[in-house]
Amino acid sequence: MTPSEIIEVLKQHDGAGIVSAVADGLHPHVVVKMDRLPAIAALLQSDWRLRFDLLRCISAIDWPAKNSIELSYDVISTSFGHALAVKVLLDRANPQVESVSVVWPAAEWHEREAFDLMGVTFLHHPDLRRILLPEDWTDHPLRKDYPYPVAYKGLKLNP
Amino acid sequence: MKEIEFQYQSDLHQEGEIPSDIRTEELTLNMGPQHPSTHGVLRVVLQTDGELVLQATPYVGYLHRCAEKIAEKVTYRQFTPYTDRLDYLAGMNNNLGFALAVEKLGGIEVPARAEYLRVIFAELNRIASHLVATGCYGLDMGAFTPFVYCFREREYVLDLFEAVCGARLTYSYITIGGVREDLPDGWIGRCREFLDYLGPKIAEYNNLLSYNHIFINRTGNVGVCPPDLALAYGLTGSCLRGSGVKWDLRKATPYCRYNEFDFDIPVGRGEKGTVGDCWDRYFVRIQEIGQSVRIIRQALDKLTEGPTQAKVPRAVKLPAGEIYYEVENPRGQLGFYLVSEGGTSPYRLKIRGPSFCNLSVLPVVARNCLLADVTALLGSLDIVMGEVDR
Amino acid sequence: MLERLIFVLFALPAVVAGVAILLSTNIVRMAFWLITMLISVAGLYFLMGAYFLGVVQILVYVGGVAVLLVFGVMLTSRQLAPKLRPGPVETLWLATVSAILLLGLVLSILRAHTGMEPLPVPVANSPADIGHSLMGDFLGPFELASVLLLVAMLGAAYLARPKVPVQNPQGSKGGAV
Amino acid sequence: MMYVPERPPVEYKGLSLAIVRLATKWGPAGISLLLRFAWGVFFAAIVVLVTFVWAVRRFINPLLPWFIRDVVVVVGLLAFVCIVAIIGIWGERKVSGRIQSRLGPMRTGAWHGWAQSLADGLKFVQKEDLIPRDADQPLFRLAPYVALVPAFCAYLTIPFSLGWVFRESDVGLLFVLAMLAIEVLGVIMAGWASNSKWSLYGAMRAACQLVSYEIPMGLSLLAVVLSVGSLNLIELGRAQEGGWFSWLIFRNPFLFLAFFTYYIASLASCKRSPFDLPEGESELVAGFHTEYSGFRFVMFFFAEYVAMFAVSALATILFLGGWNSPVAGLCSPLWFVLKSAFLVWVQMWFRWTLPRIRIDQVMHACVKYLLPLSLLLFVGSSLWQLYDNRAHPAFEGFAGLLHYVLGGVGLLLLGLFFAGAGYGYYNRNRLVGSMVRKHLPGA
Amino acid sequence: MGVTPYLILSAILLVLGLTIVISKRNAIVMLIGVEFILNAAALNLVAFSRHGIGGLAGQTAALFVIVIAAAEAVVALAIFLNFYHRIATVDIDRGDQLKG
Repeated sequence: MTPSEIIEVLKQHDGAGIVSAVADGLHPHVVVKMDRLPAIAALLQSDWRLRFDLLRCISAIDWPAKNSIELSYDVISTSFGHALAVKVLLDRANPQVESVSVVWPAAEWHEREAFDLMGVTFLHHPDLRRILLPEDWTDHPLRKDYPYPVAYKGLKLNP
Repeated sequence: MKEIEFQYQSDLHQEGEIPSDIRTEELTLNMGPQHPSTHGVLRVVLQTDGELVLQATPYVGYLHRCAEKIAEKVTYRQFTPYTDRLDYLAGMNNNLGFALAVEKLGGIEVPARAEYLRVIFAELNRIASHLVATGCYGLDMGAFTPFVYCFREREYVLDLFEAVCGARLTYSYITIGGVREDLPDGWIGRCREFLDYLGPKIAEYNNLLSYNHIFINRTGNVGVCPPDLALAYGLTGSCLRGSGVKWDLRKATPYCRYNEFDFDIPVGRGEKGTVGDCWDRYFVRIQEIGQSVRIIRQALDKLTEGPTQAKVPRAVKLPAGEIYYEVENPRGQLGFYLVSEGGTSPYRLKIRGPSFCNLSVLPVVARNCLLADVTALLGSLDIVMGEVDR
Repeated sequence: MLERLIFVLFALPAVVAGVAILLSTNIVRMAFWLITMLISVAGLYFLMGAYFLGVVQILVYVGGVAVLLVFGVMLTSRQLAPKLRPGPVETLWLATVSAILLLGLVLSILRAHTGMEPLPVPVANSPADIGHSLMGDFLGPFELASVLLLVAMLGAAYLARPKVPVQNPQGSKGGAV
Repeated sequence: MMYVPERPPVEYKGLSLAIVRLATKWGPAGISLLLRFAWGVFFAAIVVLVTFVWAVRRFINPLLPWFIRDVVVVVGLLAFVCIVAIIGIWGERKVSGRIQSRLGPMRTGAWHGWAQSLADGLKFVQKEDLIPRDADQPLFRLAPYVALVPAFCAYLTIPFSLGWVFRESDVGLLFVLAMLAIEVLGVIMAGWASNSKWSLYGAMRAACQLVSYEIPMGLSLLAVVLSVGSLNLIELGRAQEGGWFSWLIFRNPFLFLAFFTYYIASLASCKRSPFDLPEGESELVAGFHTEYSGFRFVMFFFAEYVAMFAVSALATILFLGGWNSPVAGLCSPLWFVLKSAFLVWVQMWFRWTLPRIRIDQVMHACVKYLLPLSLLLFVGSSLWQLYDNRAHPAFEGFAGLLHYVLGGVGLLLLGLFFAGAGYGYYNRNRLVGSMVRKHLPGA
Repeated sequence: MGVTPYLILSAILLVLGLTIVISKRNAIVMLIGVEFILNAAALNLVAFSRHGIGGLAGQTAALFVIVIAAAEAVVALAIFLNFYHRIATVDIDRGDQLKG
């Protein structure tokens, strides 16, 4: 299926949940409402026409200008070979979204990474801990306004 | 929701009877970060009851080098060397993935010769990487000799790389717009000689290790990862194919003219046990070496004369936009999510390391197995910590 | 003279081992003290010319029973260590009883057997002789002992059998080599 | 800002100053001198040892009181055991090198790096003596001795030839087995005392495996004992005089198989690959000796090679004719050492070829296969002996024929082995492939 | 050297074994005490055999003692491990229920 067909299917099922859609270009995607994400994820995974069974990546992008954090769920179907991205826009001050690890268990670690590096909180995540940084790290370094640490545990760092 | 998720979910939180005869004191065992068979600085915390592992929890991040943060500070060209350090056993493939992502976003056309050269080097590096995986797997299983043999063969691949770009581990050879240098004189002959040499050696490894009775007993039926579980946890590459899913980006979404080549996708068939056991994952790699040899032969035949580099300015400037681009690395799909705001450096670069996702299945598969099986499983997932931690 | 020296050399560790077990609170150490005692007793058997017995003592006791004991200790120890040191009243009581018992035993030994000297030539005790003895005079006990061993083996296997229906740990169905 | 621990400057005074000066000035030179000429020292030591033993036996023995003779023999045995371990360790490295298309140690000593073990020994002696803080100190210190000393004691009743034995004993065979059984304790002790979980796992695996494999090992040996009727190792050796076909391994089919069950069980009891789980380096780091370093580690290392040779020596005496030559009449301790060394070499060959077995497979292999098989061989061997004693003419003819058939099979196996080795050697250039050949020295 | 030293040693071992069995509450340590008692008895038997009473009977009986000790240790250990399995301790005072 082409991206536009996929978006058609999605709109049929849950037209209200979809904010906008880009069907052409290098990165076809749909932007969905935050609270509709789990339902749409389940639809993508289980609909017989779509069958997006492989969650490739969850990327978090910080947009201070738009005052939002964008999550991009890149999925692909190993049965049909078509790909799509699902995006949600979160409030930058309090980024919270429902976890999709029930739909794709692979999301577990990706979401932990987004939590660790970008500070997005995933609700109902089975084990939301820091993954790459030490447990006692305080900030989320992939934010654009991340203050460069000057010292770590009493050790001064070179700028 | 589908029933398989519920099954895994319930499996995950299962607190049933422990299938053991004599219950003994439970131990918490810290496997790593300094351990011979965690392939780097992985730490796995094992809850064990005697030899039985009740739970294995991986802890990663010991090798975190902020690659994604660095990417936002350097130019596109400057980031190519950083990709070498992701999966340091497959530098060429990483270079290729990044270069392709940038080229697609920038609309850069790569000359034909460069495309074929990219295929040749990506496949050679796949051979080298799989040789390391095979040898180290033997080492994990307690057989030291295959390791030395595999590294001997890998040396020849590295010699070929050295001849063309001077480096043996971090190549930065495949750059944005093509490849950095053309082949030196006589390189093609040496490469063909190596391919002729490697063929019979694969049979030798099969005799020595793959079909060894002890090896089969150690790996067959161990660490079984059924296809739906593999897909659910985002396994890719030889781990996914070992689970019997015929999925290869080189066939599914061909890049670099992979559609011109004739090759097969080996999948695990459960020859020595169940589909998706450690032996299957291991053997898929062995077969992929043979397929890579096939591809390289064809690419050498097709290699045309011409430039090896597109006309790309020194400071690459990309238009605003975004792309998610994946290539088939030896360990799975390496993805780059590239967001550009129109400058000379990425606004955001997210790297999807295949080992990162492959490793995430460990706690599920390594439940109720034996201590030695954890080693077998880790070896068969073939992780590289440089890519897990980035 | 030399025999006396060797006797002391073996008897002393055996006694020390016993005392050490009484005073110790570390179970694994106790097991190793037990091994000391067993090897010392084996040495005494050698001293008395019972070579076969001495070797069997080491082979079965040290190589089998003691290793099994240490294994059991390692499987169960550490947590919830049971009381290993008796209280003061108990100690007093124990010491009195033990002292009286020991005194009585030693006194009776001293009165009963003064001046029994070893045989000039040890009894013929080659493995062959012991075998003949087992197959001759002691055939009944020998058979009984073999039945006992069988029962013990079955009993141990029964006691250690899986209590829950074992779902095979991964791969153990292909476990044969 | 980096944390630099303050280290007080070391001050040497008086005698210690003199020693340090001497060591820093002459130490390296002395060591290199020793290593350069060590091969001469080494072979001279062997020649002196053999001559010495011969002279003692020939001239001095009748004159001396028994205990002096004993002391001399024990010292000789100790020297032999040390040489066995040193050559074994060097040999292992050479064998592994050859198997892996490497050369192995080549530098130390003039000829094929033969002094590598000596150099390593020197290095280990100089290393810092580390004991983990939370280790059980006395047991930790004791364990290496408990592992090494019994392994050495096993040699006290092993005859090298007729009369070349410290003590001839009626229970010699059982004594050797008993001593090898004590060695387990050293391993368990080390594993427990280290207070490391990896070591503990190694110790538990060792306890499990070694106790289980003692049974098939003993049963296979008892099959031999039954057909000879003695536990005396000298008697057992004497029963095989008369060349290749009178070796016990060829006496009947049960003994032929018993040799292999014994050899497999002995691999397990020496913790050799594929049964090297107690120290399986890819699973348990180094198993029971994870925390050991320096000289204590050397003792475990020594114990391993000493025990390897001991079990091989036992196999040689019980199955392969001991000190008797394949041709009748040429008995010599040299034959004994040669055959045992061959078996040790086979152990090394296994180690560098096979992967490691898992613990449940180890137990399965023992309880389900090796134990019933060795029991069967034991019963079969005793029945065979029963018929042999009856001396029925028909059976005698059959037995005699089978006897030669088995001997022929043995010859064939040996011939095949040497033929294979020769083929490999003469085609070594072709077998390694074109690319390797180019890199071979002299290409 | 007569038989007396052996008998006295065996008496000491016997009393030590008894004391261990009585004073220690740990099942495995009690097993150790029982081994002491059995060894004391076997030592006695062998000593008498050496000193001319009963011929080879003493040694044969000692052999039986070793065999029985082995059997006893195996069964006892299996019981203790079961015990441990049920109530997670080897303190025999805790085993005060008839039903696990």
